[in-house]
Amino acid sequence: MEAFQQMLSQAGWAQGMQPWALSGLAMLFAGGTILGGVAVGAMFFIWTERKVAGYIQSRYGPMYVGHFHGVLQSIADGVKLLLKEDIWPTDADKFLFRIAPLLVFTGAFLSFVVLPFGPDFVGASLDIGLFYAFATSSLVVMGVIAAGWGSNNKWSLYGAMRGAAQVISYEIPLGLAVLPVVMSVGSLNLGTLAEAQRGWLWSWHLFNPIFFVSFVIYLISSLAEVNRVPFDLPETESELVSGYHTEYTGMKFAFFFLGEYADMFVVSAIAVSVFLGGWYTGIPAVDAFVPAPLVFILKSVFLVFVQIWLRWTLPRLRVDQLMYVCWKVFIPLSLANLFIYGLIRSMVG
Amino acid sequence: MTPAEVEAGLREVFGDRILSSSAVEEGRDTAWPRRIDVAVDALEEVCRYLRDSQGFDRLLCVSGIDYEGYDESGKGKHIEISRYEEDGSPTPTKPGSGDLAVVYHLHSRAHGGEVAIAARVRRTEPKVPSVGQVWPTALWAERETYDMYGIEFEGHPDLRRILLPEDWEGFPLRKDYAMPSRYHDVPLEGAPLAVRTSPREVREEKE
Amino acid sequence: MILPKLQHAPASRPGDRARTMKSELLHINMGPQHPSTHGVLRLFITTDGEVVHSVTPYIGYLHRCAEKKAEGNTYHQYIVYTDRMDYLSAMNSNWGYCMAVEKLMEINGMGVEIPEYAEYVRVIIAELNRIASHLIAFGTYGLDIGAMTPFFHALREREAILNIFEKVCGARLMYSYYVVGGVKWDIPPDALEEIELFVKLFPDKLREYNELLTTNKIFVERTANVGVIDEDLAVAYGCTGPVLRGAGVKWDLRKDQGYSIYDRFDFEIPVGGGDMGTVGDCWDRYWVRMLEMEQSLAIVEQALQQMPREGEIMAEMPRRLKIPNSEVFFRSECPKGELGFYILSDGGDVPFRCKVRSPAFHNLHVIEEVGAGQMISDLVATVGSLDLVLGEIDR
Amino acid sequence: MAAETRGPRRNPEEAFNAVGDHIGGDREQLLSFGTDEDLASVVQPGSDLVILAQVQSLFRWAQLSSIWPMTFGLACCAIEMMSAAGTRYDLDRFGAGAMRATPRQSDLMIVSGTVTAKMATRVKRLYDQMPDPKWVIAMGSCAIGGGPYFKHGYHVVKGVDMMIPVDVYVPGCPPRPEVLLEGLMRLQDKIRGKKGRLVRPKWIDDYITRIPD
Repeated sequence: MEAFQQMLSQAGWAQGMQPWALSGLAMLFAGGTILGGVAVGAMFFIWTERKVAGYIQSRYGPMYVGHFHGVLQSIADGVKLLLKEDIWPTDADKFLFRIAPLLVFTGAFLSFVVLPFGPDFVGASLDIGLFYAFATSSLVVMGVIAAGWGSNNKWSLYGAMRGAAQVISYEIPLGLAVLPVVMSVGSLNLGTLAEAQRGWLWSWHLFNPIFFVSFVIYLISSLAEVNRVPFDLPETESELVSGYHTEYTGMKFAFFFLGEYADMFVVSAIAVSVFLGGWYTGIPAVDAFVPAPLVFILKSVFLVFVQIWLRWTLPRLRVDQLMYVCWKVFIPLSLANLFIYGLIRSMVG
Repeated sequence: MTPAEVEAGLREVFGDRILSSSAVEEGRDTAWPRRIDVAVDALEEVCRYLRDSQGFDRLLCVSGIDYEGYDESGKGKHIEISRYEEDGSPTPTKPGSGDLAVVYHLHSRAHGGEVAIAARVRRTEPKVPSVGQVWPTALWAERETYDMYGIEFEGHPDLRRILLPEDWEGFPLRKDYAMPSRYHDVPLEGAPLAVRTSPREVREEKE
Repeated sequence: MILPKLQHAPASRPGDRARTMKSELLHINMGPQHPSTHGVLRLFITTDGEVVHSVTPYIGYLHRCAEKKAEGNTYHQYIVYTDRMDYLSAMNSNWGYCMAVEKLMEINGMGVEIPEYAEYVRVIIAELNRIASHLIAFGTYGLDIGAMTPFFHALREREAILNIFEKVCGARLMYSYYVVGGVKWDIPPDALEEIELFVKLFPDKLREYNELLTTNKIFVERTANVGVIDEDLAVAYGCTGPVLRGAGVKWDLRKDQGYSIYDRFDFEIPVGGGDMGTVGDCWDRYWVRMLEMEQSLAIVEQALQQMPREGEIMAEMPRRLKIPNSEVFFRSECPKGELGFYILSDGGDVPFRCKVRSPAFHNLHVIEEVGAGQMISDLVATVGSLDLVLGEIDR
Repeated sequence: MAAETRGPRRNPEEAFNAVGDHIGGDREQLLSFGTDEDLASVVQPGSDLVILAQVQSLFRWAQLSSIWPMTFGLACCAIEMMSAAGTRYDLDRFGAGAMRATPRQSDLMIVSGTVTAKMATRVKRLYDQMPDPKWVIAMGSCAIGGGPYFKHGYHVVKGVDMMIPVDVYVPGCPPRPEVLLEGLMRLQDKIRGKKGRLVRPKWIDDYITRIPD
């Protein structure tokens, strides 16, 4: 946002404007850019998902829509979903039913504000950035619960209950996992966290043994956070038909879809800025002439690809096994990790 | 254990309640495996005896038979097996009079023997004791036989139709069954209700 | 990491929890349109949270009057309808019916001698179809557990088998290839070559499947110790095929009854041994299918070696088959279990009565017993491991 | 044009579909495309409204490019439907590979197999639950007209078009996956309103002209 404000203040036509108007305009610009980025990015991820799935399953995936490897497939899907009839079950809770997709999408969208795409490319460089991102991304589960309850469908209800239990549980290891890094850097600002990894490749947090354990816990927990296989229990297609969004049609369903993929990017981007060196390439000489956002986005896209890859390879866990992994494996492990790191720090200094 | 030994054993225990076994004439067995007809009231006891004493631990199949129109002389005259009823109700024009029968095919894992037990009942009073207590798998098989032939299995805990809808009329595998032309608002024969065509295609066809 | 064995919630009694909290069981219809019921099976389940209290299967949504059709079609014509019962292994169903009719002719002294060449063709094609059927079972089981990719890989290899079938008889799914007295067409030489190639390449693919799914930790955790059908239960409920063998019972009609020329081949009967959990759990049933594919492959390989280069494909048969009063009950080992045909003839050219003993019908019955007390996810896993084909259950 | 085809709706909130679920009446305007004649009456040559035609063709393109079928297998044909979605035939190339388990999110119902009396009401209900615009492919002889079970099939509905309107009939018992793909392309033609490029390559025309009368 600051970057926008700066750009605007230099632009000729905005010279005479009041500072509050200027900052409001910058806010609008930043919001619009992020919104557009989220939508386009999510569509791109949907297309990627179908192509990667096709590759893994020795198929082609979308080929004809848009003439080159189905590049316009997601746009066609989006326009089509926009045109679909809007149905809601007679006995549905209309308010919840309507607000649920918005909650899911908003939750994913809000987190984008703090993602540091580069030293200057950040919507809002909040000091509590990481905290904020976790907080907003758990708004998603509110949407899931609202959708499941509001649909008045038993399968949806199951999906919602599973989603609630799962996301609330996995928030804990997710938060605990990044704490050692936060302790080390001494900041919750995502930009600062990324900044701390400047330099050669081995200065990335990933290559610290303690932080590596954190990274693994974070990566797996984030899969549960965004309801991806092997933790896609809220929408298990083979058990709960489509889970919490069974009753959703058209655009409302599209919001769930976009929200899910945007969320995938958010958790990947947080992992990149906390563990994978943010916008740094790992070679100082290269950093000078490679645009920072490009590096950051490429790294995040790679992590998204990993999530897609896992989805098309792994089966899915059962509910109780999912809870077991969280409460009896990850939480003790991350606590121990945190404790050991604290111990080392206090001893070494 | 050969079927003949099984039969001999059965005759010893149940006497004349074993009605007949498949005829062995001029060295030719007309049934495979050997089929033993038993009196209806002895059926459950016979089955229990076969399971406990003869080791027939597996019930393979329960089949109903409608003997209406069965030609004992071996000519195999053609029977009209189904008709559509105009008013939609499956009432036969000429009710049949042949017997109904239930055949149980048993198998023993212990000695590998196979045998068929049959019970023949009147069409007017199709009641057979259930063997669901002997082999649990009979529960579904008997439900199917009831569904298709209307043979009532006494002592069956849950005798409902299994394949057809619960309110289906008639027993379709009886030889005098007439096919219904509709089931509630589902037409089972007739012309399509609606075919969706776009005006453009209609126009193309006209040209 | 070792995941816990599922502790089932104790069955709640109505008065039990009423004091503290008003709660009731949830009734849900699973199907007839549900992704994991493999067709149009409807399971009426009563649940307490995630735990299933009772399962009641409702079948008949695909009841296609096959037994009535038998009474209106000649012995030869009815072969077409046996295709459509177990549509995943139509060759085996064809064969079972043809052997039943041949047996019926035999006991009436009209026995036909199936040419040796035709017997080999029958065995090869039937075993290939068994592999094709098990491939679908493997793939859809992956889908039930949540892994999409194995399904597509299984379809890929299945297409290779369907290619062979297409060369042999021109059809992909409904073959009507077996006729009473032999087979309908000869195997073209290039199809034989393709079979040889398939036999050579398929073990690699099997290894790939095992890496992808069988030994996957999550898959094992989801299927081991789940849906245990032990020997007593399997026998009492008339289960056959991989369900019975998964329970540890060494019973296979190909060996124990020894029909056709199966005594000439050297093959094993795989049984469930509880490698990952209890004997008779979902994983055992699944694993038996995987092993059976190997055994089928071995049979095909041996048959290809022993097979005479050429020969008659069909015995002399009367065009209009009329069989005197007699009856037969003949079973054969199909991929799903023992497929039996009970045929009653009365001298005409149509069977007076033809009852089909479908293996999946009896295999499904056991779900009433096994399903209760499981979690919903486990119920899906158990239903999937039974490898149901609704066309055969409902006929 | 919407008002003519669908009848006036006083209160959009009070619109119901056949199974009694609410439908958003406001969106009906968007959905009712009408026919080319309707469009021609609106878009006069030289009119400023010509952009509408472009928008409409965009809508049609989107709809035909992303036909999501329902995971709905009835009988034997379902296996061929799975094969069509599978590795060799890959329905996903046409954008039609996203099989949805719930009718709410699907555009296309492939009636793949025999419809029985017991199932017919369910098929109808599923069709009613699908949101407009929706299409139906009757796959296989059984769905078209009872197929091999026509004669003694006391429990078989002789054609799914007795219950629901069918757009494309795909014959065969069962149809090969290629035929299903062809059916899908025919459906795309139908949505497009004219024969597409994929359906008839130029060499077919050349071939036809070379055939002597």
